[in-house]
Amino acid sequence: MSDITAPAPAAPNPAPPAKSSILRMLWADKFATVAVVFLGLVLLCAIFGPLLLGDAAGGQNLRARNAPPFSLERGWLYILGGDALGRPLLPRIVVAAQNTIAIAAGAVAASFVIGAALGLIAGYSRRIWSEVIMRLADVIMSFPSLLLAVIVLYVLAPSVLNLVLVLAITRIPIYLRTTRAEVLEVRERMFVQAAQVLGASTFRIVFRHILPVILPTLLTIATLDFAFVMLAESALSFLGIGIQPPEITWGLMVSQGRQYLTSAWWLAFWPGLAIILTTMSLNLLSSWMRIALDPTQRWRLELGGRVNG
Amino acid sequence: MADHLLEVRGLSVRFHTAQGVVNAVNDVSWHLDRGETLAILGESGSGKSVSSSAIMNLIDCPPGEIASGEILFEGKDLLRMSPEERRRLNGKRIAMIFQDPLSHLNPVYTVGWQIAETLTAHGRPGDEAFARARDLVSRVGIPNPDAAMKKFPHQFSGGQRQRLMIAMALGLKPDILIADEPTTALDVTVQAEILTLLEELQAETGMGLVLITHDLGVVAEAADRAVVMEGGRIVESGTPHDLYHNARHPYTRKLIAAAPGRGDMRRPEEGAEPILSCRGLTKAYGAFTALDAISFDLMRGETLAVVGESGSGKSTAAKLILRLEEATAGEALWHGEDLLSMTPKEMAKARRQIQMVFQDPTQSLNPRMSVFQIVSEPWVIHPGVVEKRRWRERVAELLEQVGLKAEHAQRYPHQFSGGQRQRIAIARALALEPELIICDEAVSALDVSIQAQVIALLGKLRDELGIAFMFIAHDLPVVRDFADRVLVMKGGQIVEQGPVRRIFEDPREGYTQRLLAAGLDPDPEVQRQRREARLKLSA
Amino acid sequence: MGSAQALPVNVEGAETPVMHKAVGKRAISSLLSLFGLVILVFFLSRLTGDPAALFLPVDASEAMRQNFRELHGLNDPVHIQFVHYLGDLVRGDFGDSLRKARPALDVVLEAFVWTLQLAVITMTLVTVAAIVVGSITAFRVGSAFDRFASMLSLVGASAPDFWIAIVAIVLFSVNLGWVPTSGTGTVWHWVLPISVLFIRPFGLILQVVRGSMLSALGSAYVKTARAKGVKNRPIIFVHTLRNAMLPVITVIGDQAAALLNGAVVVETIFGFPGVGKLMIDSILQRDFNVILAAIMVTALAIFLMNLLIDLAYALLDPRIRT
Amino acid sequence: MRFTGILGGALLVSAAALGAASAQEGEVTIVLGEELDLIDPCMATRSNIGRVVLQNISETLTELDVRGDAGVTPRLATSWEQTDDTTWRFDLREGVKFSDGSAFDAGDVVHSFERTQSGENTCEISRYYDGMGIEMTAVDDTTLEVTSEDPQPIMPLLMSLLTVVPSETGMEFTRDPIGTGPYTLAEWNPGQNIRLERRDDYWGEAPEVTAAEYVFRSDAAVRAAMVETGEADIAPSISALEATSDTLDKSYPNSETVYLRIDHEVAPMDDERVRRALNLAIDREAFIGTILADGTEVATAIVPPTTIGWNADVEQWPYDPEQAQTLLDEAAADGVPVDTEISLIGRTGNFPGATETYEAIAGMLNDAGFNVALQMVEVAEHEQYYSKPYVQDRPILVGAQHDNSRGDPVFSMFWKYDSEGRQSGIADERVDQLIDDASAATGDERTALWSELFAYLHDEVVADALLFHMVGFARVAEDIDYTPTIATNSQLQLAEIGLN
Repeated sequence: MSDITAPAPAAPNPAPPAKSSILRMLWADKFATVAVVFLGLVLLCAIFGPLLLGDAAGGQNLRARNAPPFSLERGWLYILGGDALGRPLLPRIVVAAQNTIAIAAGAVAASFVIGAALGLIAGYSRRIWSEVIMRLADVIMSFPSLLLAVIVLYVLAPSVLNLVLVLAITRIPIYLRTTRAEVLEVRERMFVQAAQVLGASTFRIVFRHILPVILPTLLTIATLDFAFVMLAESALSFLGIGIQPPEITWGLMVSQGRQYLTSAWWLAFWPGLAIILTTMSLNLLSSWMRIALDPTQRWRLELGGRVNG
Repeated sequence: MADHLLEVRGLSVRFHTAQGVVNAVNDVSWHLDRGETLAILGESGSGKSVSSSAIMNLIDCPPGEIASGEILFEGKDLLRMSPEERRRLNGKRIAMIFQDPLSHLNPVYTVGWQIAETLTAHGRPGDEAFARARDLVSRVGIPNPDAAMKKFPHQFSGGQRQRLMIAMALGLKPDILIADEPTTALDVTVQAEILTLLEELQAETGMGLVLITHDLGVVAEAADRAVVMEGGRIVESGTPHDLYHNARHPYTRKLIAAAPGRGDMRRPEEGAEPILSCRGLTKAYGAFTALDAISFDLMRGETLAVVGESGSGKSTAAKLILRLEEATAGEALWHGEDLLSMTPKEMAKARRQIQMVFQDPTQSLNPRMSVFQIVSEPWVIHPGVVEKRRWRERVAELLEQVGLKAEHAQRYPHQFSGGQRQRIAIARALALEPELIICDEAVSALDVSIQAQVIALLGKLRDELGIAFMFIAHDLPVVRDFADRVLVMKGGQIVEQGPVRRIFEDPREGYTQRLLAAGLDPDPEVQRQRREARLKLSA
Repeated sequence: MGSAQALPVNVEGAETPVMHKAVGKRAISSLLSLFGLVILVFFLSRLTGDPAALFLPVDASEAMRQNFRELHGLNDPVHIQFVHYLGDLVRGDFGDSLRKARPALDVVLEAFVWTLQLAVITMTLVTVAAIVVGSITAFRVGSAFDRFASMLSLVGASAPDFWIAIVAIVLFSVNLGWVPTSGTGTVWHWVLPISVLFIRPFGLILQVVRGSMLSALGSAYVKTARAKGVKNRPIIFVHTLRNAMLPVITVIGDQAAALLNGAVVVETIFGFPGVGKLMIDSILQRDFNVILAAIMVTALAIFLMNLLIDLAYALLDPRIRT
Repeated sequence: MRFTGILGGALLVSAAALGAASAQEGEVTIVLGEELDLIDPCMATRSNIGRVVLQNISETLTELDVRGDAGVTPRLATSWEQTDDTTWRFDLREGVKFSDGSAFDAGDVVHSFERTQSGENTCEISRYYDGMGIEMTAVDDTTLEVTSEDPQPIMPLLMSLLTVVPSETGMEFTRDPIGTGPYTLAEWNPGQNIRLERRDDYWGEAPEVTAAEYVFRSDAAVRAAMVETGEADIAPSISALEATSDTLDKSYPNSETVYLRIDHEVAPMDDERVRRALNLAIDREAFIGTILADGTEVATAIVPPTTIGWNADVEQWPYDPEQAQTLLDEAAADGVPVDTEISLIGRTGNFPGATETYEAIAGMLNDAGFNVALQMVEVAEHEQYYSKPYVQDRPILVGAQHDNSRGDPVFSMFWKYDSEGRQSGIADERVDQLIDDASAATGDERTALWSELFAYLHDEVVADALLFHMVGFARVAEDIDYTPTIATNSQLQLAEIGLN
């Protein structure tokens, strides 16, 4: 009950985050605002890109091969230059956003759901299941992801879906371990006991009481992981066991363009920049979320620029 | 007057919060002389700690900011000194101890090192510092000081940690010691010991003592003078005797009126049938027995208080009855059926009739559920108790019953004060119309004035609805006002049980007597007598 | 501005490390996991094609292929192969590399020594740098240094490492001629691979150090120290840092484990004979015995490293010791 | 912190462990793209091993002259003659010593041959003698007699592949190769480097290079950069993209031929018109100087033009998409399912620009009215499609690269075109017959038969879609005198390197 731990304990706490207040908190963090705007743009590209620019991205034109950027000579589509087959880079980056985002989002979503579910079971059941699941997580963690990629892509052919499968499996332990650790902590909290006293079923306790509490942590990890998965995908492309043409992803574009790095830097630079900006935006978003989703930290954002000294 | 040891003049401090600027303290002035004990009395949010933080340069800016005023130490304004000059005063001339010594001690260093650091930070050589630290550890009454020096904070009890904090603060014989709620969260007997220790040390060194507290009893026991704070302002000041007997400000009067332990004691009804009978209830964790074969009955409509110091096993008993933990042995008969051997299905049914209110409402309410969801959750779990279409209406009724408003249903727990949150928890417990509510320290975390309100509410519900209570508490005055019968526990066993009047007026066991004597009374006169009794008992 | 600042996040869900007594239990459960892993890898990898087809030229005769399979026991049914493998394993024989005609374990250990050195050097540098920079940023929250360091670490951690690696070679080796492009030999050969490997864990650990330091600086015992009159420097580096290190160590452990598993991309580009490059080569060539040996060696290393991490925990936090 | 102290100590130890290396006079460093798994001479036909071992450590009886047109020239054999249809006699050089000091004799050659045939190893050389029923006998120390079941007119050429090891060499793979060559293996640090040093007791002329260090970098850009920075003297293969320096980079026909293999059994590829359309739809010239290096030649046969029997009269397919469309329409009118999706299987990293090449081809084919889906796969999966038994659930075009630097089509034709060939997409009696006849023929007849076969395959069977004879680029430091040849893909004789 010491007064200096919190600025004004008696003052009524801020309202729960309504839509407007989320926007206000976002606005308070200019970096996060820019990040969200950029991510929105990427998302738009991912959804509508192939529809609008699919043809332009595929059209070969060996005369425009490695066309340098910042020249409007061949039309605005070539503003970022052309690639080794003379395909304009800008539309290709826009179109590649779809696969890139689909792979990352798919892998993150799948590993999130499976990992969290297993983590909840492992954390809440005291029985043998917990042990089995944790050992399983250990096995997955030490299973070389490259080997997994080769196995899946060899047995099932390289496709976006299978790549999602590979990346999802390798990321499951992250969510599993985090969820379990959090559950072990949250299950000891008083409101879980209170629910037990009310006679709540295990299912209800896990999904109604525990899950919502750990969700922000998981979401924060998911945003970071999204970035990680994008980089992992590009590394797989680099090693030749990821997505292959004619599919395109940013990672693939970078890895294809790297051999032209000395002669035509823009081939690898622009898609690399797209990856960097997107992962950076996700990182910024995740730092913002860490604060915005934590009621004890939220005041930092709600204070906005006022304390800015 | 410049000849006070310490003088705070017109101090205003404000904090920036989401709601805008909050004036934590406003134009506060007080002073302290050598050898004197000044109590700063106030409830949470009153700003009672802020001026001392300002003295110690512990206010973080932002979000805090000193708006105006001066703090004169030996006539020099602390607020005009450089940070380095102030650092040299901290610990050497002015020292401070805090509530919750566990978190205020660095967990990863030995206590010996931490105590010695006070000296080394001010330039004393290491071996001298350690020798002095050892003397201090010994002086504050820690057994086997040489071994204690090498131990870590988590290896001590709460009372010992506070003693170590005191040792740390006194290393350089400061002129002023500021003690911020030094005994809150400690057991009554330990509280008395710590206050006595502080008093002795003050007599030895002649230091001035600032005692920040919310407890009138502490003021009555220890203070020479007191200031009462409310909402960041000093509303009244004077000697404890004056304040208690001639309080002028309504807030002071309200505080005094709210102090528990002076109402009429209840008389248990004769011949009521037991609804809960525990027989040989035992809980062992490996070799450690937390609860040692206790047996008791709880009658219909009765309030049974379970008192005892921390570690006495009183909460364990509640958890066993509610099957939050599995008992090692014994039975708990609920209307003749053993709760401990029920199948999950039978238990689910029994849970409808036994509810619980926890100590800390901040933690016992799910922060992500609205009040409506919290209060109606029992009905989701036990379908058929209340029809779904009536939920809204019934939640509103329950909220009003516990003194909240129907429109509060849409809010979330963090938007309420501590007392209000405990009301929500009570409303949830009432939702199933239980026969028995187990209150585990349900009011100990609340400010006195709020505590009084909640107790009054529980009393009202008991009278109107005929609910029985198992009231677990360490705070004897509250028990005295509320219970029908009292059960005194120590070390996992029942020491004594009987009607409340018998226990309070004629305690038979030495432990019960010591417990009663250690309690602090807000009336300085009563407290003086009690202290004499206590000293006699311990002699 | 206090907004984009990272606060501590439990990145991998740190479990409280258990001490001495638990080591045995831990070893057994790790062994169990390892066994599961070996089974899985053994059978799954054999789904991915015939090593004979890869080892021998495309126009090799069927007899040659048959001979190759015969020599390496690949003609038996898979479960029989597994029994043989386990039998050999129990005797400490990890089998021969299918391609290199020498014991798989030798091949792996040779490579692992390189990776181990790379991982130890990189993680040491990362740890020291992240702690120093992270502590300073935490203490000077919102300062220009804080923003610059945070932003730079973010950019670095967001870029694909093969891209950074190649740009670094072009820039520092070819154009500036400061360091050799690749390979091993002198101390200078280590500069580029270590620098590239440094970037991502540094960014990550920096964020964790910063967040952890921030919350440690706001803790009650720091207030006590200030009330005692302790100077700023010991408050940061004595009182706060040791407490703040606990979550950091977990992340360091995870990152080190990732490096021990082999920095595939970096090793490939810089022609660094580490276990990551060995692994990808063995996988692409279906050199089953080398894959299995590599997995077991790295798993053992990671197990030992986790013990070290636990030890570090215990060193730092007396609450765990008792 | 004690913890970081420990790590810091480890750092110092490992830093101290790194010795410094510096180049000596007369030494060269050669950077290769792929590490050596083995260094056994009987594996020297594998290109990365051959570049280190062949004629450096181990020598052969004969040698194909790739710098001039002397054909097969003596090496360890001084002369040879065919004594009857199935027997050849080789006279061996006298006074030759292995690097371990033992003398070279006919028994060593016999042993070397038997070793390649042993079941205890998987020597790659043996495939060149597969099914020939070759027997060797040492008549005396310097005379070797080689017999075969059928006449083998190219026996001297075949002997240019057999690396000779001492007769003490065990059957299992050796890691310490002993040979008669001018160099010995001095050091092998797997993953890092291989070092060869010049022998003093070599029978021939002492080469200029005293020692050679081989290092391995899988990235072509890194290999090129190493020569530029002086870390290496020769990078025998860099990508055309990196070959930007007029002074350092030298191109050479690398004996690789890229083609699309067609399985003639699966519709619509069973229709000749479709195969013609396929060939007409690819604008081969467009690749040269763009995606592929200048100097790349359009292929009309699966072997490079330097091979005997290569037929200059066969005309390369013109680029004629209209004609292709017409042919497709005709086929479609006859009920050929030309709309069926055709998988074009390419192998990632097969040659520099492989992915772009296949992407572009897929684009061209689709423009001409085909329905082609590109599928890039890694090496193991590629092998699934390339070799029999074929995947036949859909029409498949396998993009592949074939290497023949041996000067004679016999090393290619059976595998690629005989109905029994492991990578053959056709089953044509006349082709089988021609291969048989040509393999047994000698002299001009042999040349004529091969020429006839090439023309027949290209113009009438339309066996496949031949694409390019590739060129390779070597980057050679300025103070090194080395000219790459068509053999540079499979061997790199240190004796041919001059130092300026």
